[in-house]
Amino acid sequence: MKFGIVVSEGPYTHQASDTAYHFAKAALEAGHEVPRVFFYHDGVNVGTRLSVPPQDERNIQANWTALGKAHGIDLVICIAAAQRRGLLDENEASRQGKDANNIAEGFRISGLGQLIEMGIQTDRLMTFGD
Amino acid sequence: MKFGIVVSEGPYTHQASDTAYHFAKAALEAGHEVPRVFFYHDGVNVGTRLSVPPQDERNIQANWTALGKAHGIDLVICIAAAQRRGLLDENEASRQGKDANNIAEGFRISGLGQLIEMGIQTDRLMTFGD
Amino acid sequence: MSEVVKKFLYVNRKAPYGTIYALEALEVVLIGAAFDQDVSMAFLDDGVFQLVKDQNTKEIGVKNFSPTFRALGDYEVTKLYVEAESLAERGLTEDDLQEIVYEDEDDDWAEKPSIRIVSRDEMAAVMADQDVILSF
Amino acid sequence: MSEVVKKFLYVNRKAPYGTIYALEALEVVLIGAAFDQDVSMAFLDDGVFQLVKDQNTKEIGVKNFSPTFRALGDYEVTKLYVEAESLAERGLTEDDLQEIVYEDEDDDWAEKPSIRIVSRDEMAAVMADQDVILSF
Amino acid sequence: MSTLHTVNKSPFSTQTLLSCLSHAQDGDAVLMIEDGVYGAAKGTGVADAVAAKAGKVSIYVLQGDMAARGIDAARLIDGISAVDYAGFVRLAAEHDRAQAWL
Amino acid sequence: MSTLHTVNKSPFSTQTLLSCLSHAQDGDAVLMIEDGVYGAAKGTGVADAVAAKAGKVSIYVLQGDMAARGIDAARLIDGISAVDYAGFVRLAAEHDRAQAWL
Repeated sequence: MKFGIVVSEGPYTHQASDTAYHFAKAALEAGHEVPRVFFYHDGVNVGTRLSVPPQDERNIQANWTALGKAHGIDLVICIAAAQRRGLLDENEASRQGKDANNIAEGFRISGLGQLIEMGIQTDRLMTFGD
Repeated sequence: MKFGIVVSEGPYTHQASDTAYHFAKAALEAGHEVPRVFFYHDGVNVGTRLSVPPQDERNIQANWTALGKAHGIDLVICIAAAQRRGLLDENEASRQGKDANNIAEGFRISGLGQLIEMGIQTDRLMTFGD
Repeated sequence: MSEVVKKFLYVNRKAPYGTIYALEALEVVLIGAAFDQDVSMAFLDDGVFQLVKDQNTKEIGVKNFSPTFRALGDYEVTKLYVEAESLAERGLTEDDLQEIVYEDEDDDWAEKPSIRIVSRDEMAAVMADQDVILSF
Repeated sequence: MSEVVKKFLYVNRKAPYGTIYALEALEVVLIGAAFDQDVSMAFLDDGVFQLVKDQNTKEIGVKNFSPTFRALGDYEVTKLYVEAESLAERGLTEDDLQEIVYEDEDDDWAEKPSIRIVSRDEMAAVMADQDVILSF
Repeated sequence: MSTLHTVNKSPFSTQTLLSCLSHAQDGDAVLMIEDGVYGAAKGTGVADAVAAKAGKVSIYVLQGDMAARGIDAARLIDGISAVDYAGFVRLAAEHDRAQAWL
Repeated sequence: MSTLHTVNKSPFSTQTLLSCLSHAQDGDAVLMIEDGVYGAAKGTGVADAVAAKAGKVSIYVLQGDMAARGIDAARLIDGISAVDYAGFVRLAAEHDRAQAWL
């Protein structure tokens, strides 16, 4: 079965991105597919490479990057939500005249259409938020 | 009278940083002082220079930068909260081995002691959060 | 686009302005309209506050997005279910809500109301009839 | 540091782990201890859940910060007010909470409980007696 | 000595307003801001609880947040006054401390 | 056709659990996760409302979130079962749709 996953809250602040991660991992271990995870609202902040969590804490971004790489998950950050919150890739930074970008490896920025498409193409859509 | 202000939530997601801004402005207009604003929890995300809000929306970071400049307000971002969430200045970026920083003009990163000190040195401490 | 037509429900349970969820939900609905799916919106609990008329955000310096609801008909989003019990608990009646209409192409473009006041049980039945539920 | 001594109250009304507020409140309290102010902590509403014993976060992959409460005495944070009505509504008694103690330097370092169960009215009086209130 | 309490949550979603009201002392002030302003309207499921407290504490509502949410002044519970941001600042200055009910 | 409802808020702070329970259809499942797990304990102010619904819908609680919050299995309301993340996935697969009560 194909699961689409929406992450709606930022890392560390809410547990949502952790629960989504454990759910995705368990789904993959059970033989299901997770073709895409869509990061919306403050969820876009999961995809920053500039975070430095305490050494005795989990690294939420690194966990997602690793899971995505291992299973070919498309980690999509919503462009509209990301612009408001200051999450940019190289292309967006240059388009917006910003002098830096902060997106982490394995994530990509794209439109809300990717969320709808995920709803159409997966068997179950799971939302983790606040 | 001296007002210390705590902003505990991120920009756009919650109204807290807007309300704090309007409160600070009104306090200054009434002849009070606002020596410092302390950004904690997701409030640290107010201080990113990478955000690009829609053109018909307010720019929360730019509003704070301008108010801070006009009135000499010390805009302090909590270092512990900022590290978790990926908000860095040049110094922190180099210390943490990160290849970019995203702090906006007028903000500085410092420790939680600045919050306690603000509580001691101001007449009223106002918290805006969720 | 896709050949598949699924029933999508956007569930709105939060008030506007205090948090961004109502605005960002509307952004999804507008984009989603291009995908030719069977779209409904549910407003219950504090979500009913999103539809209250005469919102004026000038003093708080935040964009008033409530007029956008009136444009939904142009995007063929015409089923806005509003829970009666949620309105009543908040001291509201249908008269406190914006008028939102659409033109029915199957009925000679007659103008019809998009807002459908439903009971809690009817709302539960609407929810149970969907393929995809997006919660905000 | 400063000569001024103010009464600081840290108000905890949220459960641990679902959101970060409980953890980040504790970080403020620990740093604040260096400032030699008169510190109290209030636990009411869902904040009382922070003190529940036998928390085990292994499966959710999040750091268990509850042992830190037992270290507060070493930082001279010795007044932890817990609201009785909040406990009762949640089906909890004092026995469900961690034991948290401090050594009283004014009483030959006798070990004393830091947790003080108070009624809602007493909690309101504690709140009304402060100079600075930090809410989490 | 008195306190200004601020409440920024809808009373229909959370217990925050009720918790605030049950801890406010006689002579304190409660200011409803952001989504908290919904607690100021007449004829709702929480209006009686608010009105019952309105004699003992002064209850205010932030004008800009009310207007944003389409609440007309005519719908306010008797005894509740609207203030602007300048009024918010005055209330904070007049009371000895502020407590945010988050 | 049935739904898996997830609830992640404390029932003592918000109305979310009660709203979910009043919309769940007979045969649906409700899974309490994150701070929502507090709704699964016996002897609380909301336990009766939960127990009353437990016959009509299947109620589950996420094991890891329970343990993190120090809730022992002995304290669960009768009829509520604990599941791990694999069980969460099974519940999502077995029901026709998932609805998150945020």
